[in-house]
Amino acid sequence: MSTVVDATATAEAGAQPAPGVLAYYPGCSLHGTEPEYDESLRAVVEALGIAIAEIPDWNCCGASSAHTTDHLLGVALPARNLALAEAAGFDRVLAPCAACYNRLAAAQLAVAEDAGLAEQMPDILGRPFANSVEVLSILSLLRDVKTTIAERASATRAAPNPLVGVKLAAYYGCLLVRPPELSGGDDPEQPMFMDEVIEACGAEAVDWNMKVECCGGAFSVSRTSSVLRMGRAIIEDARSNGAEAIVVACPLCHTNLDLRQKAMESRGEPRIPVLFITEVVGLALGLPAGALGLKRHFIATAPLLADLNIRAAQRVADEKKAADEKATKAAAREAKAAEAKAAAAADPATPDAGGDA
Amino acid sequence: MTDAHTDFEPRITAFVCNWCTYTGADLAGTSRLHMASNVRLIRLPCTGRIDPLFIVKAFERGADGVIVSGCHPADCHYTSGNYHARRRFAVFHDIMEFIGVDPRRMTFSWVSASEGAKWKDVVNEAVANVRELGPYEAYRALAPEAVELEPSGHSGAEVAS
Amino acid sequence: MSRIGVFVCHCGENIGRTVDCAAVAEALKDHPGVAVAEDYKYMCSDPGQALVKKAIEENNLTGVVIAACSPHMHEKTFRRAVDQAGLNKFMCEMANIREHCSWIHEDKDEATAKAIDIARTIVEKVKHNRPLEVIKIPVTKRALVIGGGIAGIQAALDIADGGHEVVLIEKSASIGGHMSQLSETFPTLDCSQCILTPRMVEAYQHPNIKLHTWSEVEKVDGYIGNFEVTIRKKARSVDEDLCNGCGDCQGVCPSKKIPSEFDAGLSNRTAIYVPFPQAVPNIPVLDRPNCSLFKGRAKGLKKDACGKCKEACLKGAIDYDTEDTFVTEEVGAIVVATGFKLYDIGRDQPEGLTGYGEYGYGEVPDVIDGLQFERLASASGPTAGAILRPSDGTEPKTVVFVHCVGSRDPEKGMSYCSKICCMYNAKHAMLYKHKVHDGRAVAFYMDIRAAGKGYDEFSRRAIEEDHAEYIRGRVSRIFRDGDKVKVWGFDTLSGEQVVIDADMVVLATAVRPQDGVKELGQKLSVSVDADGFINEAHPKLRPVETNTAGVFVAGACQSPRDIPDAVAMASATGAKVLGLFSSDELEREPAVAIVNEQTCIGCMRCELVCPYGAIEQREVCTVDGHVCGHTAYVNPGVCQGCGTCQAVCLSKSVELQTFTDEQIFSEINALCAWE
Amino acid sequence: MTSSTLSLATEIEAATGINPAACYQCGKCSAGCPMASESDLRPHQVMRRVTYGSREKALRDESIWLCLTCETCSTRCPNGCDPAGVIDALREISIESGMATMPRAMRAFHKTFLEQIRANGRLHEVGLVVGYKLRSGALMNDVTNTPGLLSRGKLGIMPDKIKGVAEVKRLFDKCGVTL
Amino acid sequence: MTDTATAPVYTGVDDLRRIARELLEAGDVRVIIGWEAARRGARPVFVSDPAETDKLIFDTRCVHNLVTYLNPRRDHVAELGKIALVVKGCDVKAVAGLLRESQLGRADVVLIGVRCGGVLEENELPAALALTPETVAPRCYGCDNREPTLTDHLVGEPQPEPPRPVMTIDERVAALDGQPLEERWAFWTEQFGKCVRCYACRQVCPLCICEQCIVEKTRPQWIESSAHPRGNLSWNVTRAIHLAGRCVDCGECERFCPVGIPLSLLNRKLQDIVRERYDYTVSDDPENAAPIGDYRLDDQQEFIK
Repeated sequence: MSTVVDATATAEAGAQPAPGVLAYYPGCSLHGTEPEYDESLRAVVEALGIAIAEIPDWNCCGASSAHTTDHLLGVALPARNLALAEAAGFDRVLAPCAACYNRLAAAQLAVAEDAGLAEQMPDILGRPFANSVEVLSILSLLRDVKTTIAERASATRAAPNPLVGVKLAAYYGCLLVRPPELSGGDDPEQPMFMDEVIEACGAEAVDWNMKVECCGGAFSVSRTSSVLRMGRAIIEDARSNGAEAIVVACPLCHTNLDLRQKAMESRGEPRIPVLFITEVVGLALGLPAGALGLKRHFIATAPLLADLNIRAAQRVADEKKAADEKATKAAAREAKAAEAKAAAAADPATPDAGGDA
Repeated sequence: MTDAHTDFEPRITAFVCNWCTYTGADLAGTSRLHMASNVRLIRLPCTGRIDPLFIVKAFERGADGVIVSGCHPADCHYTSGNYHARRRFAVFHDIMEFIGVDPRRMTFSWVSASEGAKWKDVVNEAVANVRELGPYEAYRALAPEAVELEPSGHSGAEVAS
Repeated sequence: MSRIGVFVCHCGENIGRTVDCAAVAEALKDHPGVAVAEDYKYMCSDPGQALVKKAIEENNLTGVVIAACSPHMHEKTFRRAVDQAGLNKFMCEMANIREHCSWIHEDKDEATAKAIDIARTIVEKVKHNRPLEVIKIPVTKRALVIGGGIAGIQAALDIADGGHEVVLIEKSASIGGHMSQLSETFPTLDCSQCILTPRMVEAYQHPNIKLHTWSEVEKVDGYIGNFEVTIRKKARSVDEDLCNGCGDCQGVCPSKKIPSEFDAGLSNRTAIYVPFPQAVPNIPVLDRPNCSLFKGRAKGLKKDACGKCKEACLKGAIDYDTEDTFVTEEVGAIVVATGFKLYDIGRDQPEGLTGYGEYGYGEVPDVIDGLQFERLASASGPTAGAILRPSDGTEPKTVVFVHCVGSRDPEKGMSYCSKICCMYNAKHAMLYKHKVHDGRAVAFYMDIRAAGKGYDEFSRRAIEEDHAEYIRGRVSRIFRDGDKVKVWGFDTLSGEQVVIDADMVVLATAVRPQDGVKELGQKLSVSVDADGFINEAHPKLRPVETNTAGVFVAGACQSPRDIPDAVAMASATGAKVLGLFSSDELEREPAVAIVNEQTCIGCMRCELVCPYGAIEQREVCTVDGHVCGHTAYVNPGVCQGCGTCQAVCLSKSVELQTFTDEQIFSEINALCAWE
Repeated sequence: MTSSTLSLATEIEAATGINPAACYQCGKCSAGCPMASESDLRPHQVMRRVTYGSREKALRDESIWLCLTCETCSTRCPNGCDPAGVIDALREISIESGMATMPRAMRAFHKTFLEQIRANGRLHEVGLVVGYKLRSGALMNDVTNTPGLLSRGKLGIMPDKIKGVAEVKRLFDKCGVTL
Repeated sequence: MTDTATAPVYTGVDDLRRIARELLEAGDVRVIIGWEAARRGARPVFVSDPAETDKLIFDTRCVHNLVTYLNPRRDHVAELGKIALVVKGCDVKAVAGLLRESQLGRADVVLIGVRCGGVLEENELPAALALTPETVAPRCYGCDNREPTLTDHLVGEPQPEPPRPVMTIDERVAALDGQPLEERWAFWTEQFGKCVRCYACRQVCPLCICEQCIVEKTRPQWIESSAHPRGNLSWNVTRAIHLAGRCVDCGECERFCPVGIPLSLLNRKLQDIVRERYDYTVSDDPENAAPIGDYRLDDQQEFIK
């Protein structure tokens, strides 16, 4: 339905975006510590033909610092971005960073539920604000197009889909499922919407226990010790349930599990790569690893990718072998059948010709 | 407006159900809760029995205000009488307001058998509201002649017994 | 012209203090239609009543107004007196000048003026009172008991022993209910079946009890004393008279993998089955949806896929072609005892509940509910009483019992306390410790609610003697961790987080009303509360009656109940029913509505609003008998006198006898006599 | 004392619509709290403090600053109490009433974080880390990581400043947040 | 505006006549009740002779709601034998009303529906059939039943929304609502003051079905029968309330009112009330239960203390 526009374009205020174009709110982390998320996301939406355009002059959502210190500020900062998107004529904002999504959606909810707040806002923001924009998480966006992803992932192509059969642990953390109103209608205790996308990519989403446990989020810098403790539990559970990589949709989770994983090592086990869901989808769609920022990770993704490619190649070979055998068998059967037919025709008294001799 | 009517004693007719509000009013009595003496009760089995005509008639006969009160939702002695009443009252309340009857002259309330104190408040509040609004001259002015304040014996023929 | 007597009571000082009673009487003397008006110190005293009677006779009064206390206080008293004096008692009304006047005002003039108004208003009303006769209704002295659990059995036995016929119907194949599934019972730890089975048999063999199992209520018509109940006897495929309960059919049935309801899914049964060995009656039913023969028929196979049980049955009792049949029973009273079910811990929550994702939706095989533990602990259970965990049949060394799953949880479950869990959890912990001496029993609780004879001692025993570890705190998460079940809890008393690697977890899930109670309630026009439990008529004073006269309620269908409560309630309903049957006729106040067939046009708005289904359409015939229209008809036996019909009648063609339009109209008019 | 604690509960109810009195101390929140093992006041105990006990104790307690607002407690609370919301409210009140005892590291973090936003409209990690280190004194933390971050293009050297900085500053003032 | 406007083409009159003829010839019905052209405008006509079915017309003059002839009070009509009735979308709602209140069996009547895109306010205008903001019946604006479902036959082409009248009923109601209480009171008491108690509103209403109207009831006499402001108010309010959730907005009461009381404003207000409070709009589906006589546990009760 929507046309591909220059995904890097920044919508100018006032200029009406083409219908279906999503406002894009990258948030600071995607501009800073987690550029691979931004890269892979842009690559993926472009490949999927989803048009996005960055909100003009967006500001930081305030993350946890704002709302832990001042409720109003925690609403106002995200609200400004919603107001900007509104002014630029968007009706939906895509916020890939789980923290940003959570703050934007929470602000949207708070203003919708509190008339008083709604009244204050325009004054605080110094601009009109009708709270008319819907906030989308990357997961609900991808879930909506999962059939497309599945088709593209299973399509035969030169380089086979490396993800088939790989065991991935979908890690939601807090911000995508809590408070439950923000969990996109999915079960906040046992969410499946990331698993669904992973399955659509041809990979296998493992059943594990730490899906929605907290990784320590905002304490990454200020209380690293806690983050290590929590991260370790998550990594260990993923590993013990056979996951080959953990998939996240949150830069904070990524920082904590990727950058800090080394520090968590207790028994020097093999490290487990932490991929963004967009990187996974990108691979499934056959986008080059380079375009997905896979090189930027602290836990190297190269070994896993190499392994996957080998497995994929092997798989293709096996399938071909199986197919050939099948074909030969079928041919043989047909020949046999033909013979039998001929025989039957020659001798009408054979029972299977129906006559009761 | 307000002080102009401090000397005026409103006449308020209350239509109450037997099981909750009438009993609640009894409780107000047994608890000796003093309240304004401007309200006269008409006991009915259930708010479900109350026809908007009662209220119209009360105004016709010179009431300055009315109170309609019964069991809280879900408490109805007859399980659903008050639910049906609630709809009729809502429609009546809105249409009367539309033709210019001040809704403050019509008090609707749920008063349970245990809410003697609430009944007292409902009564005093209704009296205060109507006192502030003043006598319902506007309605009385509709009468063919000034409302006669004598008991009207001829209210339909009597049943010979 | 009416001749009304007005009698003003001083009620000692109660009225006299603030109301000038003499003045009231004086004022009423000249009121049109008043023949005599007197005041007296204590109108309700014998001399007071005598005074009223005398006045009636001397002035041959047509109506009486007692200006005194609330009708709720003395209406009966004075109506009796009036009746004795030969005047129809419904010609007497109370003018409430005490609760509604003398007690709530201080200024004597004000109060007196108001008292006069009140008296006048009631006089105007009485002018329009009509002499009425009490309604007499014949009583059919048979009772219907719905539900064959312990409550139903008890009620049925009590009524039957009282000498009246009882029809006992049970939805499932056998009576016994949940109690038959229990292992031992608190607080005495006596074997459930040992005390229940004899009662089941007694009920089955009682000459006054007619038992319909595998049956449900289809339709209920009529009213107190005169119900007509249609019962659906579901096709059993087994002739109850021919069958001798030998069980050969079960032996040969090829479909053996059907989860047993009796064993709460912990064992399997055959398609044709007797739910449990002690079942009453010991006659199997054929579970058609699970029978290969009927599955075949459903698929439209020409030839029957099976027929083994029929071949095996020497009595020829099995017939695959039986249909549901309907029997009608005339009864005078109905006891509802449909019992409870447990909150389903599974992911599918048909009733829009969320279930417990944090507890793995019971999809972890070794997370079970209380009823399943009962079966594990029961000698007649799938493990013959050995505590073995479902996943691998090993003996769990650590068992966690979680209280309040779905109870006291407005967010995900029920806001109410399920009442029995604290006790049966203590029991479970004990039973487990008695069987697995080296085992560890951990219970997570919020509060221990053990009110009842010997109850607290019992739960203390679990802690002090059997050393169950009680931890005060709700569990946050339960998940599978290898072959263990991880339980994350918190001990709010020591303030420590608690993580337990359990082998098995038992969730005490909430007690909920049995399926279909709402529908049954509608058939009986009995209301259910927000949680689906049947509403009693009054929470304190009429705990086993319902708002529909003649329908009573016993056991866990009214709210969570343990066995002693359920039995006590059942016996209470028994007493109520026997009381109802003690006379041949019921007397009712004539507070009923009557339709004026001259003006009724049969729009049936009244039928829509009648809370009791007392109104039906009746055809009107011409003299030569052909139908020329229809009107509404109010069944005086069912009508309870709310008058809602009259308020919605556009042409005022239905009239409530005790609160007629004319009475109310006159009251409204009279109120205009204020100074 | 009682009156003041009462007012704390009511203050919170007024501000957030959450009624702390609805907490029946079941402890499910604390059972699932990822920080419970590190903080001396767990969610259910915070709820208790709010409804009963010293207002000052409640506001001065460091634990309220150890909440990650992961909202596990609020999601699982059987009685809809929303401990996370209450803790948020507590933090705000404690700052207003000058009783905040946020650990140095954390204050430093939040302060720097918000200053960054106020100054640039966006967060600038380098700025954040530098400013944070100066405040917290945790000068050596993450030093090992910094080169890695740079080499992976994860730390822009120049702050990323938006046009509407003035707007954002005004917004801070309007919210009465002074740093 | 007026002169440029052209009359909507209400095709299907031929079908109408054919169906009518066939029904009569087949003896399925004894009489067809429809409209015929009159010297001024149109008027109801009873056709029992197949030959006369060509009299039948349908155009913007056909304002009458013929369902009033099914009103049980008019048993003389019923005596004619089985009836086929020509109905517009609004009229057919009234049939649904009669079915709902079991005043009629669906089999007792044949309904020939005509697709209507609005009629004239006054059917006595000089010939011009054109619908203009000045001439269209305001109630037709926003009609939600231009495709009746209850009918046995439906003739004519689908019709567009009629032109927006100079002032819609909703606008007039809103205007009144905007005024202070005293002025509303003054307005209505003046209007009701004009009432001469001829009860034409009742006689013509297809849903005033009572054999004995409340106003004729004397024991007690709730509503004073003589024409003075007090009784008039009671009467008009009661009439309106009795139609709450039942009125189909066919406008006949107001059209027939000899003194021009704007009854449609009362009726519309009541429609608004039941829609806003109970999300109910009267339709031509007999199954759709009326709001009075029904309830929800969570009905609004903001006006109750």
